[in-house]
Amino acid sequence: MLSLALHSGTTATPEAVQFWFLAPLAVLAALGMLLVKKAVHSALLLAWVMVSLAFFYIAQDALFLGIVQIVVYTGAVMMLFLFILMLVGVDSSDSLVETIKGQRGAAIAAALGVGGLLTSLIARAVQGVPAVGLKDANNGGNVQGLASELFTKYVWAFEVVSALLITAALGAMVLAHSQKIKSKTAQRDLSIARFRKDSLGASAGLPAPGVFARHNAVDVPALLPDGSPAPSSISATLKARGDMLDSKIFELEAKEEEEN
Amino acid sequence: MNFADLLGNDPGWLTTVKAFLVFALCVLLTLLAIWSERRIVARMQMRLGPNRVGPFGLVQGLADGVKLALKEDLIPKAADKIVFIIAPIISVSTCFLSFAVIPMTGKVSLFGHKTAMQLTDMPVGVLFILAAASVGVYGIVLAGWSSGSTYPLLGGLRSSAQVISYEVAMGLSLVAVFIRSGSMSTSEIVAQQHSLWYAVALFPSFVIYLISMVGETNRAPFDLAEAEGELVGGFHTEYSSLKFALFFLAEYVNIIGVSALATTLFLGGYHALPGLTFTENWLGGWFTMIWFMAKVIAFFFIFVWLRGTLPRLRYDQFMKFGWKVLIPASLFWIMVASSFRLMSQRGASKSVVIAAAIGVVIILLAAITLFDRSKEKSEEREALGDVAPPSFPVPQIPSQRAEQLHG
Amino acid sequence: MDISNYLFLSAILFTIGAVGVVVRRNAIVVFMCIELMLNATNLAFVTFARINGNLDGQVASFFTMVVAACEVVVGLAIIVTMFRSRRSASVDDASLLKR
Amino acid sequence: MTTSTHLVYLIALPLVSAAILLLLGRIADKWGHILATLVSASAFAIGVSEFFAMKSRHGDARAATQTIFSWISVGSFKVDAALLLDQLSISFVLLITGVGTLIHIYSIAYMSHDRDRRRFFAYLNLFIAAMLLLVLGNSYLNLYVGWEGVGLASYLLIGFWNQKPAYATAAKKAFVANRVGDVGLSLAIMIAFAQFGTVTFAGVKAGAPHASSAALTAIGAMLLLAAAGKSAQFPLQSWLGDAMAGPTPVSALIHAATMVTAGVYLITRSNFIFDASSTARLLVVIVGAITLLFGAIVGTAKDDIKKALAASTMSQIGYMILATGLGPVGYAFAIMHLLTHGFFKAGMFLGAGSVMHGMDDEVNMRKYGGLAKFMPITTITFGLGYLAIIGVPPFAGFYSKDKIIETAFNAGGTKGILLGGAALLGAAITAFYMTRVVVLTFAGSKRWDEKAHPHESPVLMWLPMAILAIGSVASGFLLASGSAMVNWLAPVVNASGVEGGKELMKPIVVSLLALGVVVVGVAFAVIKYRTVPSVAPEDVSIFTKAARKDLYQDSLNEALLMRPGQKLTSGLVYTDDTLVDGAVRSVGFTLATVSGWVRKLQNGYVRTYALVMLIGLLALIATIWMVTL
Repeated sequence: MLSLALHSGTTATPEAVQFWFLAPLAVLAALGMLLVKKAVHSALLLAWVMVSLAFFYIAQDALFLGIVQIVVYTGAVMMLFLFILMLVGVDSSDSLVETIKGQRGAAIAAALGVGGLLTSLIARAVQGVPAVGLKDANNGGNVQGLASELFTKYVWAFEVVSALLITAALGAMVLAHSQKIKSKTAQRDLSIARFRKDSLGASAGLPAPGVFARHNAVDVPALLPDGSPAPSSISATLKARGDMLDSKIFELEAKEEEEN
Repeated sequence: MNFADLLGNDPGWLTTVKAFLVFALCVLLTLLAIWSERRIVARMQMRLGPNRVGPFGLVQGLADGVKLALKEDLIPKAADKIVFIIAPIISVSTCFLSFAVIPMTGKVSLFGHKTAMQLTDMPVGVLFILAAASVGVYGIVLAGWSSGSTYPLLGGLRSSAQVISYEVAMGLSLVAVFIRSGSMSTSEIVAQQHSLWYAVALFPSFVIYLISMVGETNRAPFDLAEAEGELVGGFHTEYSSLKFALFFLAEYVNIIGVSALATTLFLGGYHALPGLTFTENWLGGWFTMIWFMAKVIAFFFIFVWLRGTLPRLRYDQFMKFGWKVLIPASLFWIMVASSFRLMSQRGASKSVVIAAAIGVVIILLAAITLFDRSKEKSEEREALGDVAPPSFPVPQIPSQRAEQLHG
Repeated sequence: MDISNYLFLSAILFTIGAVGVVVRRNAIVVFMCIELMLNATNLAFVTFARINGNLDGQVASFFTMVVAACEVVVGLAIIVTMFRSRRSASVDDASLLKR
Repeated sequence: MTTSTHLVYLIALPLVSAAILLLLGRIADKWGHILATLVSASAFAIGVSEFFAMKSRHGDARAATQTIFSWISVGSFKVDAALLLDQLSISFVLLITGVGTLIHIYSIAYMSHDRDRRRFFAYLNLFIAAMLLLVLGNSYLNLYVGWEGVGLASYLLIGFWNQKPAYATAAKKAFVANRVGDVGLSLAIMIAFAQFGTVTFAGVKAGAPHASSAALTAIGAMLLLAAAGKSAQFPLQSWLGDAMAGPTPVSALIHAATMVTAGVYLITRSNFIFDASSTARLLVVIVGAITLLFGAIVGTAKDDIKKALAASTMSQIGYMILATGLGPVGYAFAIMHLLTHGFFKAGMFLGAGSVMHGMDDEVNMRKYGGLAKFMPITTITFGLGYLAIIGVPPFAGFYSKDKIIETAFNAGGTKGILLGGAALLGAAITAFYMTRVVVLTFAGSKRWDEKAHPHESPVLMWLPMAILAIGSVASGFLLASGSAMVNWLAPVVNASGVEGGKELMKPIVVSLLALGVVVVGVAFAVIKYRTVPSVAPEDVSIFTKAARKDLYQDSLNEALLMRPGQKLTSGLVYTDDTLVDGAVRSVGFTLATVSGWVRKLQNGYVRTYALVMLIGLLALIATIWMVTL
């Protein structure tokens, strides 16, 4: 049944169902990738397209490639994209307003031209051409078949590609590497530095907020032994937000009286 | 008749039934796992653990689940809503996928059909599991990002970096298995282990896999993604209610999943312990499932044991360990394993193989010794040269005093 | 269903990717669009393999994946470096050569 | 032909010495002049020993050669750096090293107050080396190297005091004038190579009898041009007067005794060419005759003692050139006159230097007068040289010049009478202007400033002068007695033993005639210069004015060569600016304009480039689409 269908260049029904279900979704996802503002959303939509393609591969007797597609593209490449997106913090929305005059119109026109011509070329070239199918080629197993191709006919390319991979890994390391002039200060170094300061006052660390104060809240400064508040005990984040109260009102009354 | 053909003949309804069974098993195991983890850890800490709800507190997990599901579902204002919702779904749906290719029994009959307790058999089954795991990471990363909060983002980043790194080591540890068995199909690998488990034959692979599976599932001592002291709860800090429950479920299903894979690849899967092979025919072959479950549970116990015993690693140490120890060791082992495989394929005599093995071990030991010695030396040099005189008199640091006293 | 539908899908995805490269400004998105184009060609390769009845197309597709992985690694490293120095991932900001 | 192994030291010694002096710099200041003088003296010693060695050999064995290394080997063109010492060369070697050494000694005292004395001696040594290479080279190409070397040394020495712009200009003038001659020499070498396939003297000599007369004439003319340049002959003579800018020893050595005679050497050396081409010979005698009169006339009007002597040098070399043009018999007389002239002219230059030394570098003869009392030795040595040059027997000039006049008369027909007449007239004028120099300088009343304190020069200066004076007395008789010089040189210049032409007059008649005109010249000068104004009178005849201006030679050069040259140059520059550069610039401008348009496409946005790529892809696919239609 399958081979008969293949011979006339068409496919069996389940595959057609899968195709007509996934293909429009894939195209929509691709378009969405183009149009959404957030890069992370783009990445997700692209991941979806890639998973769809993996299904298409599996449907087309390329089981190994299908799985590799998921592992390599979805799992590694797209994850790397997400990772970088988050690492560099470009998670805010992009502006989609075009700044180069005529760029968008020309792009769409050119793309329509390319797409149209490609489609018509394919239609002329392939449509109705009987497909051979991979039944014979995959006879000993798809993985085994690919392996024997890779390690016989394409062994040179394979080796070259392996060299390329190593080079790329090295290149990425070199590019992303930033030379440290001195070694990173570890906890130990910080501790030593604290004790070697001129004053041993800070050697015990900063006081926690609220210590010995009348309020046990994070925005209330700690009181020093002489009763005066220590603004340094409050988190810098709170200070930056402006959520800190004026330190003076937390001074002990006894001190105020003394002064009076 | 191999498994692929056997399963290929399953009618559609049988596959559906099996899928349901696998799903149910996973959920059930999760509930049991939560209960047993709490009980075991409690024992280790001289406590009792949950013992009120049901006999021995067995229903505690279910009760907690119901409570979680009924809690208020919060979505933070800064969150990216769609992704926030999708993330746990991705997480939980991918974690079940790996069970599709795990063979849990030998040939059995189910509703009058000759089949096996395995959903489907693929020539690239193990890779399929890896693929599922790699998609599963999305759940964590997206959860971390979409929360719109710093701690979850950091947790998500850590977690994804960790999972990807350890996936490499894991994948490499599997390569030796592929080379030895000549297949990537789970059922085929299990079948190949009828005489000798790969845990023995490929011991280094087994060790590497054991370590990396803990890293892969973000469990103690590698649970840096949710290190409470640093990141509150990690990627799921902002999650609550059912969505949190889904992550919870996914984590435990993942643990069971990697345990099942370890069982399949290294402990002979559903095969009985050596010497007890006759048990494989009991209950019309269903007894093999008991062997399988026993092994999975044993692995799970190891997880709990580790959690109860080991302190958490520092993140940089952890990554260093993954990239600088596990991966090179795996690569070296793959080379050795494939050499042996080639030798056996070319018909080398046993004595030659053993001699080669001893040679490799000796070279390895020598390399380790030399490396250690040079490391010690350089450390000594650093320790001696690195002390700058303080600007004011301070009490001597104990190690320095010891040095002065001794030499 | 005709097998050439896969090819049409491939052509469409390729075109969308090309438009993305030209239209989007975020370097990472541009990169993703390039990946989409590569994936589209991979689909075509796989389909051709099926039509011709041999595995050469799949091998080509395999190589594409490897090379794409290399490209992504280096490209992202470049983007990170760029971002480090000028706090922006927009490809339009990297237009100093015109001066 | 004898093979020698030590000819090279003749050249190497002074060359190395020059290198040492130049490279060591100020370190050598203290002893540089002594080293240079010793080196020069040792070169002279080698020359003398070579001379006696040569005398002890006979026949063809007298000439010695040494191949130093293989210099050029390109296809059939092979040149060895080789030396040839024959009877002609040894005469020059002795003159160069002998006179050179004397002048070195003289210079030690003369230049003792100069800061750059070491450099001066280095240049002198360089000159000696180059001049020796010139006369020792066995091929035209080797000669050419020496030729250029002496040109360089001459340039450096004329411009030795180049802090004065006029001196630097004089050096440049000499260099440029020499360059014109050098072009002639290089052309001659090229023609010779094209014609004979070799540039060695022996090779060319062997080929000359079979060559076409046109080629020989061309080579001869070109060689004559070279000789005219180097020897300050008409029409390239203008540089010599200005060359007196150099220190006086330089004038004595280079611009009187040796370098300027290189032209004579060249023609003599190339006797086989000139023997075979009567046209070339005719050109030579014309140039010689014109120059001997020209120099003599100019000499009558010069008030600068050195320039007067320079004009005299020009005139005397004119005699030599005239002699070389007279065929095989003339060469020996030319060389003989060259040698005697080397003695007496060098002596007179040194005398002039001595006078200048005593008169605070005053060169204007009108400011001298009556110096005989203050400088007796200089007066005597100068006087002996004077007697030699005007040709009073038995002084040297009488023997050499008399023979030339005689040979000129014997050239035959109208040509002989014209040439002889010119030579005789030249002798009369020579007597006139030389007497003028002597009278103005040493006789008469004092015309110098009160500040001047004329005094005799130190021994290091007058000793060379004395030796040269002895030479100017004795050399003529020694060289002429028993036709010693003629016989000595015969193997080189007159191997076939050609006799002189039919005698027009008896030799004794010619001698008496010459003596007669000399007496007339001397008498005329003595009468005319009994009283001399210390400032040159302005209301003089047109001839005097012309003579003072070198017979308008410079103006002529300017009008005929410089102005048209400048016009041509400016025209060429204009053409280059407008046509060539215009074309280039317009190409550049067009490109720049087009680039300006195209540049707009390069907006720096990578997305635009990607768009262009996309459009390119579109074009590609469209092409495929249409092709497969």
